[in-house]
Amino acid sequence: MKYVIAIIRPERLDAVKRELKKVEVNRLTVSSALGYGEQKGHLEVYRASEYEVNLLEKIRLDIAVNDEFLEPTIEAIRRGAKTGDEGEIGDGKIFVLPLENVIRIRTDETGPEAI
Amino acid sequence: MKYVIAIIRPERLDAVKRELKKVEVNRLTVSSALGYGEQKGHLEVYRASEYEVNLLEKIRLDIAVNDEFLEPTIEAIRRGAKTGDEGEIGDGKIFVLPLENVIRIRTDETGPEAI
Amino acid sequence: MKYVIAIIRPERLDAVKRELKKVEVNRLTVSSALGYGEQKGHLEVYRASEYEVNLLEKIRLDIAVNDEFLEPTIEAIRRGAKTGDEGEIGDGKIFVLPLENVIRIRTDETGPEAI
Amino acid sequence: MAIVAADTAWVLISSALVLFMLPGLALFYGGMVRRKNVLSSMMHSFVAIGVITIEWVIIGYSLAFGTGNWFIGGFEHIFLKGIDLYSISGTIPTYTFIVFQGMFAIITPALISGAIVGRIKFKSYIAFIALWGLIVYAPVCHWVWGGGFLTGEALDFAGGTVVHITSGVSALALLVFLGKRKGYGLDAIKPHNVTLSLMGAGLLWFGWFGFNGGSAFAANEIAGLAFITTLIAPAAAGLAWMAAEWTHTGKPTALGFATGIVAGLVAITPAAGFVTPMAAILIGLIAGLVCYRAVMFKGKLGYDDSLDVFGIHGAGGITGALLTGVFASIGATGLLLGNSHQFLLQLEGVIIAVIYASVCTILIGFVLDRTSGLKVSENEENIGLDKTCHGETAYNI
Amino acid sequence: MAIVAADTAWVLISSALVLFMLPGLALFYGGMVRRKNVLSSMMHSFVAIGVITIEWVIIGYSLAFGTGNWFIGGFEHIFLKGIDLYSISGTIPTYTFIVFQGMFAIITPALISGAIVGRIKFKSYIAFIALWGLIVYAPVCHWVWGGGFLTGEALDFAGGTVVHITSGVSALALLVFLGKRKGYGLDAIKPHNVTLSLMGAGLLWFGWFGFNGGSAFAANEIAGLAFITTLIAPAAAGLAWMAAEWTHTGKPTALGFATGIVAGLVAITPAAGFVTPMAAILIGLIAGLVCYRAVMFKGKLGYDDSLDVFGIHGAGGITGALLTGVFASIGATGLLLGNSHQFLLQLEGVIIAVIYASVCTILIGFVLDRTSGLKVSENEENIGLDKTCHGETAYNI
Amino acid sequence: MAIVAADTAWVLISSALVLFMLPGLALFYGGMVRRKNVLSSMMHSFVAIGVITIEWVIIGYSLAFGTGNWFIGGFEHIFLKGIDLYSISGTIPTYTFIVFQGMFAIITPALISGAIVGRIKFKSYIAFIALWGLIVYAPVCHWVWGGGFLTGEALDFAGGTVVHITSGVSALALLVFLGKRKGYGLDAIKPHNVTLSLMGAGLLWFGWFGFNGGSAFAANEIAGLAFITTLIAPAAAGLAWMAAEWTHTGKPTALGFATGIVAGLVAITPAAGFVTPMAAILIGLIAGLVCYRAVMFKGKLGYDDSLDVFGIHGAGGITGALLTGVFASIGATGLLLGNSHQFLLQLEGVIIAVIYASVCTILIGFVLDRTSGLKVSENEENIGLDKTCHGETAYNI
Ligand SMILES: Nc1ncnc2c1ncn2[C@@H]1O[C@H](COP(=O)(O)OP(=O)(O)O)[C@@H](O)[C@H]1O
Ligand SMILES: Nc1ncnc2c1ncn2[C@@H]1O[C@H](COP(=O)(O)OP(=O)(O)O)[C@@H](O)[C@H]1O
Ligand SMILES: Nc1ncnc2c1ncn2[C@@H]1O[C@H](COP(=O)(O)OP(=O)(O)O)[C@@H](O)[C@H]1O
Repeated sequence: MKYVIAIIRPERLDAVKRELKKVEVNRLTVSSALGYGEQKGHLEVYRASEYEVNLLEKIRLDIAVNDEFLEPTIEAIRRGAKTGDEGEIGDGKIFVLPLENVIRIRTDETGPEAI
Repeated sequence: MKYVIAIIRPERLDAVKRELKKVEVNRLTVSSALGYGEQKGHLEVYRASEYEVNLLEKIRLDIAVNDEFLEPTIEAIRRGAKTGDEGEIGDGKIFVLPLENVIRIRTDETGPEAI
Repeated sequence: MKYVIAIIRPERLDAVKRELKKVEVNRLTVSSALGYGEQKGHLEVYRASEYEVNLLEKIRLDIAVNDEFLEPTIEAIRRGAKTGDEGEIGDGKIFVLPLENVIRIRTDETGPEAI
Repeated sequence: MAIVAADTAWVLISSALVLFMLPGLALFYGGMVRRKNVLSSMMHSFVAIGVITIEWVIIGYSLAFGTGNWFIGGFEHIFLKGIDLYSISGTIPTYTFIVFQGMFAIITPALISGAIVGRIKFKSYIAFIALWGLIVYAPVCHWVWGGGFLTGEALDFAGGTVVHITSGVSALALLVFLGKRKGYGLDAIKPHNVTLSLMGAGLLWFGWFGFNGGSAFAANEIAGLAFITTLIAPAAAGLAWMAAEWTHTGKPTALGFATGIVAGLVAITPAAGFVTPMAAILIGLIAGLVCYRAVMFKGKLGYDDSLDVFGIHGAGGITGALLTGVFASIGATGLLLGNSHQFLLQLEGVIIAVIYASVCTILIGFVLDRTSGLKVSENEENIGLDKTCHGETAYNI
Repeated sequence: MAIVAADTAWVLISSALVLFMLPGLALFYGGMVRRKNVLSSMMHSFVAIGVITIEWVIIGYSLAFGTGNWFIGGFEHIFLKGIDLYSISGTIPTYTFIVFQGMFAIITPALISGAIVGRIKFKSYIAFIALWGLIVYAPVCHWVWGGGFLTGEALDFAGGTVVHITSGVSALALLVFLGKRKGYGLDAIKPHNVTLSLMGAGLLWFGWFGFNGGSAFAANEIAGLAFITTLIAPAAAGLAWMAAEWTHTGKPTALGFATGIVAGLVAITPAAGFVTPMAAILIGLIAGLVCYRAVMFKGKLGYDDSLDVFGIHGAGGITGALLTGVFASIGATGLLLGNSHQFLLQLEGVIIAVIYASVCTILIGFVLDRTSGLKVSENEENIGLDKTCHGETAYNI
Repeated sequence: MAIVAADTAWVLISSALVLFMLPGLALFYGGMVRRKNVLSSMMHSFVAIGVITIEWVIIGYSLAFGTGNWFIGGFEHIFLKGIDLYSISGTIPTYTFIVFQGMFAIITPALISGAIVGRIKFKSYIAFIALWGLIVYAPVCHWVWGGGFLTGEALDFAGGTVVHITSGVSALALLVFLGKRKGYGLDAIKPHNVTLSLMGAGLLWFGWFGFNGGSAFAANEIAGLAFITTLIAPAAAGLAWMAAEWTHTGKPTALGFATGIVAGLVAITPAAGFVTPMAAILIGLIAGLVCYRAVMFKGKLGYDDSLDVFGIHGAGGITGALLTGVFASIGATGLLLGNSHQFLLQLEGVIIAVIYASVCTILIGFVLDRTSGLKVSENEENIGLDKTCHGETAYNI
């Protein structure tokens, strides 16, 4: 089992959810985050002066998947999160961590079937 | 050492904290998240029309534990987070990830004793 | 590759970011969290009575690093996050998790070079 | 006799100011509850405008201000029968008098809602305020202002007894049925947004100038007096609360200061047009300290008057009513000018109002509890009333 | 002839109240949009104050209230030419009349903005409201209030037709060019902060007492009447909406109640000084139900009048205008008193306003769409207008 | 001689409006600071109501409006001695005059607080405003309005000099002791909630109609004039600021527009009852641009006037005072009508106020710095004043 963490643009959340649905990944956890990275050039204005914002709003997805779902999940996120064909700085990243166990609280099921 | 991530209902947070205290797990990190999963049927109303909310408010707990604390921690979360005896969809999940190292910033301790 | 999660005091975020920049760690994800731990004594007042706040505001950093960057990253966080020379309860912790893969959405790069 | 345009203008704008206290109250209370109950709490204020306005013009006004007897006004003006465009009350149109008085009828039950946030069924709340408006508010209003047995006896310039004592005491009485919020006592239940509450306190103060100033029913010297005392007493009370908190906990909180302001506003209400500005300072200081103690004491007794309706409106209203009997010197004389009789009249008014309001509230509460039920289920309380009663979430990404 | 001080005081404070409706509108609308568009939405109201105020004193007032002809007022008062400190309109200074009327000119186009949040270019919005103010508002205002061909025919106490029908219909017309928000229909677009919207509704109601009450232009009985009906009708409409929602969905929402209040305010606007308080109850109840249906119906038709400007101001304005022709009994007579002619006049007014406003709006929209362009790019819409148009983020850690 | 009821009504409601500016200021400032300091910042406005109200009725009013000498009013009215219910000032009760003037005394020091958010000790802030109210405000008020040496010389309709120049300059002077916020210059310190600030700007504008309109002390033509100019100038200033920002950065911000509005309100304050509506447009445009430059310039000089009190109230107040000397044409004549003497008088007033306010502020600051200390510790500043000074957190889950 893998624990996938994806950092994406907020405005792509709907697209990513749609793509995930297509590959039958129907469970995930969403939270908001601020990203700090390569992405530059987003200027804001505050009282007569411009400044660069370097903590940018991002959405973080946490998705636990069984091994056979890993590739489809990554592909789905990619499709949904990428801006245009080329992609743009700030489109985000996907991190894959090993997952040792999962417990479904409701049923006490554990392991792959609890995912 | 394990890194435990639990997604629970917000209204169960107090109960889970109490259960964790009983098994002497006194350190954790709480954040808010939105869950997307099986749980359905939560209808909201906005100006004369109903719609289904599918991103539901959840609480996320991060708890790093030493191996011998893993089972009690999981049990405590289960007890605190489960709705009624049967459990209900939306009660949440517990994810167990391997944890390689911990550093306590204050003392520079590392490993199991820093948890 | 490692996935580093650090829980720090909000007021140290700027210092930590500066220290990380010095060791050329230029990408990270920030989110807000509430910490529950040893740290005590922060009293708040609500209408004629004092109470202890035990969920304290914290900042959570997620940083994926290549192995050779792990030590410098940890050191940088330590330097930035520690209060005074002695450190104080509440200065936070650093968790190191194994990271199996990284995908940069924009370029489809994977592995160490995508970090 | 004709209306006086300036007085009409003044009472009209004062009425608008009093209505504005309802959103003010919604913010003041709403900021103090948890996120999951904020809309439910604000709705308590808003729906009161809806329900009581209609009730007031249909029957409430008639019960309160009809000729009637010592106890109640009767039915002569139901559906505003017998009143038309040119009816006059004093120097203003009767329609305007009805509106101004109606605003008081609206805000009084809404004040009660602060005690019972997060656990009352919405439909029972509506039934409660509707019944309470008829059974408690209308009679007490008739007694004190409408020609009933306390009219001309107990001094109550703008509603210390009629508004604040009745609501403060009823809040406490209602707790008999609603008990504590889940988690009360175990965990601190913190206000979810203190800036909302501060804003609310600002709106309340602003509106209160209409509440007290408009109660002169004319743009005259008494209105001017009521206005200056309504500035001074809350200022003093805010400082007194702050000083108490600072001494006691080491921290002068913003919410505490705002709470002190409200306590001062409550206490000056019955006195506003009867006392000098210097007396207003004293009334404010005393009210700030008394309410501080009352709220602190609650913590010790362990009942969950969630937003301190009794501690502020009850205790502050009683303090104000009695101090009016002490300090009255303009258009009436109080204890300090040797008129101990007035003080006794004030005490009488307080006692009667306390008993009447609490007994009736318990009766209404009892009936509702047995019929539609007052308290939501534990699960609903856990999830929060915004979702369970109203199908809403206040804040969304 | 001299001014009457009390009337001046009343119209001045009423003007301030109407101005206060703009921040109220900004909150009401701002709370209902997503976080990424809240400043953009609020800015629509604020910038209207800037743009229309200047336009009004330069030319708008002259077009609306100059002598002119049946259609338009002409240029005699451009730059307020011919008006000085001692000019009088009725019993108040002309400067005060200009201000009060100016507030109406400001709020009307701002109302439209609710339909098109999150996707209109800011500079095109500015151009739109400036043109609309000249081409739609000024003539219609002249027709009904300024001596034009509807003056003295269609009853419109405080702007049911001039303000609400024109804005409600124009909102719909503008959607021809702006279409739907991205994500509309797919996902629920939830209000980001309902407490803001409730607060906004509170400010709106408070301000509306000036809007309707001030339209008597004197602190007299009619002002008193307009005030009481402005309390009653929204109360009834809020309850009606709530009842409909409760029956229909099982949940009485706070936002629904607030929406009902606004519907009632809209509907009573043309009638406020012409009907009895009891008629106001009926107008409120009907308006609440009609607007509820109108908003529900939209959902089925699938156009994205984002914050229901048509459903509330359009439908509510038409309902109010017609019901004024039914219930008028004070200073005018309506259908119920056997004057069916008045009802036909009302209908005529409605039809003319609907046609004129929609045709002109489509023309203005067409021109702007071809020149500066009305809609932002898809990417800008995705990111949100706060960042892309205004370089701001509303909420920061 | 008796009071005029309409004038009394107008000044009373104007007083309420000015008080309402304090919550408005609290929101305007509170929205611009970081979350950790929002309550501290709002408290600066609220506590000023408490402290200055009491100080004003005890001694401030006497110092400002007692007969006294060219410099100060003296002690004849301490504790409001010699004033009773029937005392009259002009055509209104003296109690009402005291209240209206008191509101100005309250808001002036509160304005200063914007420069020093997030780093001043709360008890020192209280001491500062109390001393400043006596040493700076009372004398300057006496000079200009209370019979002192500038009365009848420098034109200051509603407080351009007395309120805005003194507070703007003192804000700057106080920075000598308080320096920069931690992080200023390194990282952008972003406003934590711009919607609060917009709302605050709305409240401020609404209240300002009382501030300027009420300064006519009668519901007459001058009040009407002050009202219309108070609508026009801020509208123009908001547009000017927006245009400058749009040209300069490409983004017209909502906060910028609101800031421009406030700049226009400040600049029209001294002129409101002396200039024509068309002159108000010019004053607004100029003030918007001047303040924009002033704020921009600060960024370059690197001092941390956190919320631009000098850039807006200082620069705007000076601009307004001088332009009053240029455009005055109603009840006074300015430069454009050939009266260069008036312009020099305005200049004199400005220079004296600037020098007096800055010198006194530095003295007060010096004394406080050496005694109770002005600045919090670095650690407290890091954590935020809400927690460290007030034991509160504004927002909780
Ligand atoms: N190594 C990393 N560790 C943690 N978060 C990261 C890392 N790299 C990227 N991110 C997150 O992903 C977001 C998008 O990354 P970005 O800098 O646009 O990626 P790149 O430029 O490498 O394509 C960042 O804002 C940050 O939140
Ligand atoms: N595979 C998963 N990956 C990430 N989060 C999950 C996953 N499964 C469940 N969750 C989280 O847990 C919450 C509760 O899950 P729920 O759908 O009620 O579980 P189930 O129906 O499987 O018992 C979800 O809202 C979601 O936030
Ligand atoms: N074992 C743990 N699991 C999860 N979070 C932790 C753990 N230990 C500490 N934390 C987080 O780090 C924060 C700081 O920890 P603190 O209690 O001050 O550490 P210590 O006292 O051990 O030095 C806590 O508030 C909590 O959010």
